[in-house]
Amino acid sequence: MNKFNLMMASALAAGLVAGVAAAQEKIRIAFIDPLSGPFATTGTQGLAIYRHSVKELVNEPGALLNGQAEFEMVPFDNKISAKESLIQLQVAMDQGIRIIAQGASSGVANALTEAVAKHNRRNPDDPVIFLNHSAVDPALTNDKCQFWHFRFDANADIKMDALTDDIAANPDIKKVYVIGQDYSFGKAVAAAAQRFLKEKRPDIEIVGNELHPIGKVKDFTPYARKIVGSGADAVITGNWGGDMVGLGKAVMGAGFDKPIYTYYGATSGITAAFGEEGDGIVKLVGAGQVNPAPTPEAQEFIEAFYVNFPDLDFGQPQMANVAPMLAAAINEVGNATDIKAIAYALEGMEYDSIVTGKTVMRESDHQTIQTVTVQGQTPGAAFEYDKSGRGMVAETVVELASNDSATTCEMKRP
Amino acid sequence: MSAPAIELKNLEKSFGLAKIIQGVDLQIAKGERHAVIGPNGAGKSTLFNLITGRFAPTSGGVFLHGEDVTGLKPFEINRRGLSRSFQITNIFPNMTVFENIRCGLLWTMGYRYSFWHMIGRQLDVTEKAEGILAQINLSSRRNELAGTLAYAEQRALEIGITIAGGADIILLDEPCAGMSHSETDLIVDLIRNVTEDKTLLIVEHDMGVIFDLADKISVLVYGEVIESDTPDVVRASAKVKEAYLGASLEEEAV
Amino acid sequence: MALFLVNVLDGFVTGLLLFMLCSGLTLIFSMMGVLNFAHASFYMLGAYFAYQISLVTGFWSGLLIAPLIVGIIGALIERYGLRRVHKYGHVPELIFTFGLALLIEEAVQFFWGKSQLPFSEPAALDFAAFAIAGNAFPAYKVFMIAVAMGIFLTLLYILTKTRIGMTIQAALSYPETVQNLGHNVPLVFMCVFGVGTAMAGLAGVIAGPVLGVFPGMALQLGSIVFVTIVIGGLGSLWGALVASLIIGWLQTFATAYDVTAEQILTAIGFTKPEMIWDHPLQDLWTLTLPQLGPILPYLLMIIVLVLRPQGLMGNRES
Amino acid sequence: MTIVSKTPLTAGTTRLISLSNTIPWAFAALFLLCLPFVFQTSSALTIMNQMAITIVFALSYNMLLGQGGMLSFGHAVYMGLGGFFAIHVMNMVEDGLWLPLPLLPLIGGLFGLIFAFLIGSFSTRRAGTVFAMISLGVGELIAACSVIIVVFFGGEEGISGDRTMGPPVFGYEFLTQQEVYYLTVVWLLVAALLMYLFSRTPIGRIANAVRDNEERAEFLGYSQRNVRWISFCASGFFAGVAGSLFAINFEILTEENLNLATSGSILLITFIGGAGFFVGPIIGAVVFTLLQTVLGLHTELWALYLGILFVACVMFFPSGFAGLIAMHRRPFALGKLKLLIKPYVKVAIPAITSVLSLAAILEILFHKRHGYGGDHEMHLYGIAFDSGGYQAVALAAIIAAISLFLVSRVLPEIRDAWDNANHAEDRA
Repeated sequence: MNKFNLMMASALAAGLVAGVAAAQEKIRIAFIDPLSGPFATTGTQGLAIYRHSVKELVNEPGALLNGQAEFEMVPFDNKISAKESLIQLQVAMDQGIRIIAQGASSGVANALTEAVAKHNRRNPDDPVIFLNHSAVDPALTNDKCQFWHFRFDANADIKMDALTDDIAANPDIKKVYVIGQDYSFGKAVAAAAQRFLKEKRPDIEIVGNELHPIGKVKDFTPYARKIVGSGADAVITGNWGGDMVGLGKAVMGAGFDKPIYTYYGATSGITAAFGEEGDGIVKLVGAGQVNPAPTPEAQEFIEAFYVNFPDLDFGQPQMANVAPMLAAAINEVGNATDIKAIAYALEGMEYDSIVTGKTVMRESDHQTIQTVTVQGQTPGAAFEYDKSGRGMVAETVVELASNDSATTCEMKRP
Repeated sequence: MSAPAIELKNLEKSFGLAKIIQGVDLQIAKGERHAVIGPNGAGKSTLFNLITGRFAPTSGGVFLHGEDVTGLKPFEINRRGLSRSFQITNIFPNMTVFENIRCGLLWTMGYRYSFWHMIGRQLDVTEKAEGILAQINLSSRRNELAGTLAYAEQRALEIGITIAGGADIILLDEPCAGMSHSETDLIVDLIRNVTEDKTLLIVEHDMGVIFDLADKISVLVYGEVIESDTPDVVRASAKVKEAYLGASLEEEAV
Repeated sequence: MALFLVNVLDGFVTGLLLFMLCSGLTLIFSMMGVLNFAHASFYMLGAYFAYQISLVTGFWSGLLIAPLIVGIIGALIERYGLRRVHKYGHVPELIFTFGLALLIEEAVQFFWGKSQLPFSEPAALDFAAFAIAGNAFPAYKVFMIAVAMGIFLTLLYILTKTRIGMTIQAALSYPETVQNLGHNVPLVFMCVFGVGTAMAGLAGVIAGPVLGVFPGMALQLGSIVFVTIVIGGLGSLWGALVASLIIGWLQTFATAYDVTAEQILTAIGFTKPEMIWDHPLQDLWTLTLPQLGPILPYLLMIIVLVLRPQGLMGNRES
Repeated sequence: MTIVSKTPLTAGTTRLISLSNTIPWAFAALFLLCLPFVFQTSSALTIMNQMAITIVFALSYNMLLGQGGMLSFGHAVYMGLGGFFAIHVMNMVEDGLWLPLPLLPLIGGLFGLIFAFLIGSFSTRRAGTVFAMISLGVGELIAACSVIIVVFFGGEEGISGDRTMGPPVFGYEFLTQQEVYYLTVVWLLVAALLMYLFSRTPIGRIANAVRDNEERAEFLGYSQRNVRWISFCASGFFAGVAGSLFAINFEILTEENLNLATSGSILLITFIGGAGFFVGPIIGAVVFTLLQTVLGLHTELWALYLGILFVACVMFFPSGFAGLIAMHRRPFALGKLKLLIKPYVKVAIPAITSVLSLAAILEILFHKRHGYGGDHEMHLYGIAFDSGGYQAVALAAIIAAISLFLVSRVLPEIRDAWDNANHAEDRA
């Protein structure tokens, strides 16, 4: 019986592979992110932004190889598991896809970038390119950088640079409390906060700097008590998902009414959960801006997004850059099969984005340099989040943020 | 003379405030067939559980062949050559009859916790198990699951498992409980058969069985041994009559 | 000192919340011998139903209706699911409730999606009841304490003063006496399961606005509830209360005080290695008490089980 | 607490290497060796590798649940720890330690064994609920430690390695999935055979005895604790082997390898397959991997279906798929299996239709609710339609109702055929 099942399994798998492998003349991008499970919203939203940008910015204008080719997004559900991601990467490669996009979770990105590097080392004639649209662990473009990885989001350090600009400009802030999840990204945020604050406002005292177990804290009240007790004038946190909601609600519930600077304190139900209480308190640092739309094209683009995807939010603007930038690189090479040439074409590319302004893919570490904004939760914003009647409005805008930042990356090029 | 097979010295057991066994002294010689009788609730099963290590005594001692085994665990006592059966059938219901017997053999045949022997290949074990199956008359049910056997067959199997390991002291707890007369006769024959040259301690309500089988009888009443002697003496004892036969035996006979 | 007081109160709230879950679980376990792995899932269902109801009629009716629906669902699951599995034995029962937990989580995602839902406390309780040294204590938490205490007292009253309660209590200590409940044991089981799950549902309604309503909320609390009743002693209501409060305070105080391993290690005479980031023991040196907070209950459970398998106040073994 | 299902091992006097025992193993080996010629893509090989690893893991789990009557909620710990040690050793190989890759699973197994020995020393004292709860506690504890002890577990991103850095074995460097497949399959066969043989050793049989009746075993000279402990250690060893195979295949170990979800799914796999049978976990692993990877590609609701299947399994066929198959042993022995074919085929068509249409209802409702907004175009079973209105749901519901009705009509016939097939004499 087990043999029979195994056979059925393999037959099914093979049929599946054969079915999709009947390739069309489309250039396919594998989108490997969580589409089920607790982080499915993140993945679903990202996929929607990709699909929208592929349609509006590449396919409909005929911007790819003079309209001879089109992009197609092929979603793969990685269930936010590293193992599952590697399997999906394998499936995608078997289907002939050589362009991989992923972003949710730096842990997965780390696994993927290593797997891609390994694959390319073992198969130098058939490389794969990895477009990272939102995993922001700085290590990916520093110690762990590699030629085939490109990051389109501003990394944690760059975001912190912009964030601390905002803090530095606010003389009311004298004490800051830094709190984050206990893993690589949380630690990176904490380290960056310390570094930049010391540099920009040595007078600011960091009254708390702590990490809490990721996804394990049921009740953030004790943390909130510590924060209020410390007399902090602002909180900085890299928390996301349930940890962001829990922390935010607890801190505000404990009577804290000063700014809470976040990396991921909006959309995916978070804005709705904070509601009125978070207005004017919750700040978000991110690449590009949504409110107000930075350009007329962006206005149109985002409006169209909300028409096409009324249940979703336009959350991470920089994701809309991936498809057009990739298209530009492919146009430069003239075909979509020479992945190595495409990677070289992406290196150092300059691009005028409708959402992130002047945008550069830095050659030295494959980190995108773009506009980074600090946004505040505001009622009545034009593009709202979670249908809550409020959205994130840009307050501080830093163009070409951290353009001159250092990197420890030693890029080895093939 | 060598030490008695089982010796109990001033054995006591209390559960909370209730003193169930209050100072039992008993000696059972090697090769003796010894029966314990007494009214319900006299503490017979508790006495068994104390001897076999199921309960630890509150005070006093248990000796096997002169060796102190007080407070040892059941498996440690079993390894010293004592094996018991249970009043409520206690077999391995999801294993075959053959395997039930085999489980009883493994330790004493030296296989212990072995994971380097293939059990199916150990012909000595198989042969011996088959022999015991024949002895308890269950060869034909060899591959049935023990849980599916008839009650009497399960009782026989219970005895088979108990004697399989070749222990020289056998304790049987009401082996004939709930059996018809013909079945009882078979079991008694079986018991006589398998306990040849062994020390037997048996609890039984069926007086016919007791007087038929036992060399000596102890009468346990309220946790005390009031008489311990040959069947004839016990039968004649006024004490026993008063405390036990007078009231309970008639009741039992119904 | 003020902060200490605040933490005592917060830990008390956490503990009581935990107790609301544990009391239902204990009730079910004592009467039916079933360790309901899906108990926290009913808690989650309570929160989701209350959210849905609150969209239409507001928080207060949700508080009443949601636990009722959860209880009915629980009773139905007992009648048509658990009872069927019961005859296979305890392990399949445990596995059934484990599967139920998975299924409920998936079902919740099917209906409500995967995001956190905006379920907030009622406006009437959305103010700070009092403040201790700048730390606001929300009125809602006072309400939580009141409800939890109310439940505890009601339960205590029913168990000690009413006939059915006495029988239940007897059954808690001596499972065999469940038979004394009369001939309709299945009906009693169904009701017990319904009431137990309804209590979990009520806990969900109350905890929803504070701890958030999202598909992972059951998983987050699921194993902790188990740990609590195991520590307290399976089948002991008082044990459940004591263990809940211990864990509530343990977790609150562990997060509240930043004791670090570095302080302890330096205090007992070790010196911190200079190249800490390259040191094999770096994690030991950087360990803090808040980091350890979430694993303390598990540690406590293992210690209790090894030293006293029947739990702190349990009077029977598994 | 005992498992109700029956042990299939009835052979008592058969020799170790009888023909009837060897044939299935030889056939399995041949089949596994030939598979890559049929399925050549790397992803098919990856899925098969994953299946093989899951099989080893599930078999090791069943040494506890099925063979020893121990319900564990934390078995991932031993697989995970074995895997983490394996990957650290792999990294040491990269730094110059000499160890051919095929021997790595031994290392992982050894560490699985060591941890099982340590943890088993206190957890196996009791079976039942206490054991289950300790396993849960230890599982959560180690999973939580994985984020705290970053040096060893690598925190959230885990530890990765490179399997190709060891000395080549007969010229193979394990660069391709195919080479890894053969390595995995050889270990699968070896591990499965060893676990099978273990169940036929004295300790293996006594583990069954302790599962059935721990007290009786004590009165036969066996310490129930030691028996469980030994089984636990053996199980830990093979879990560690599975972990090393995971390390070799995926070259990364993360917290996920240790957590409750992994422990829970291996319980699910073993139970669905049939804990009372040696082949049960194998069937479970194959079915589960298929559902997860293949079904997961087609629908977001795969986990919901899996949950339904699991609960239905516990309720209606608690001896699992293997149990369902074993039920047919008697009709087969009586030579009456053919009596069942016709009613089975008769019920299969409406049954499959009803399952598909019920799934369709769920899919359409889900699409309606959570699909990309405005975009109500939906593809299901190769049909494109609009999920916006109620027509599609209604149609699916009607089909489901009709096919369920048909199923209910055929059921009595099946019942009769079943009775008939299970009795030696013919019945009218």
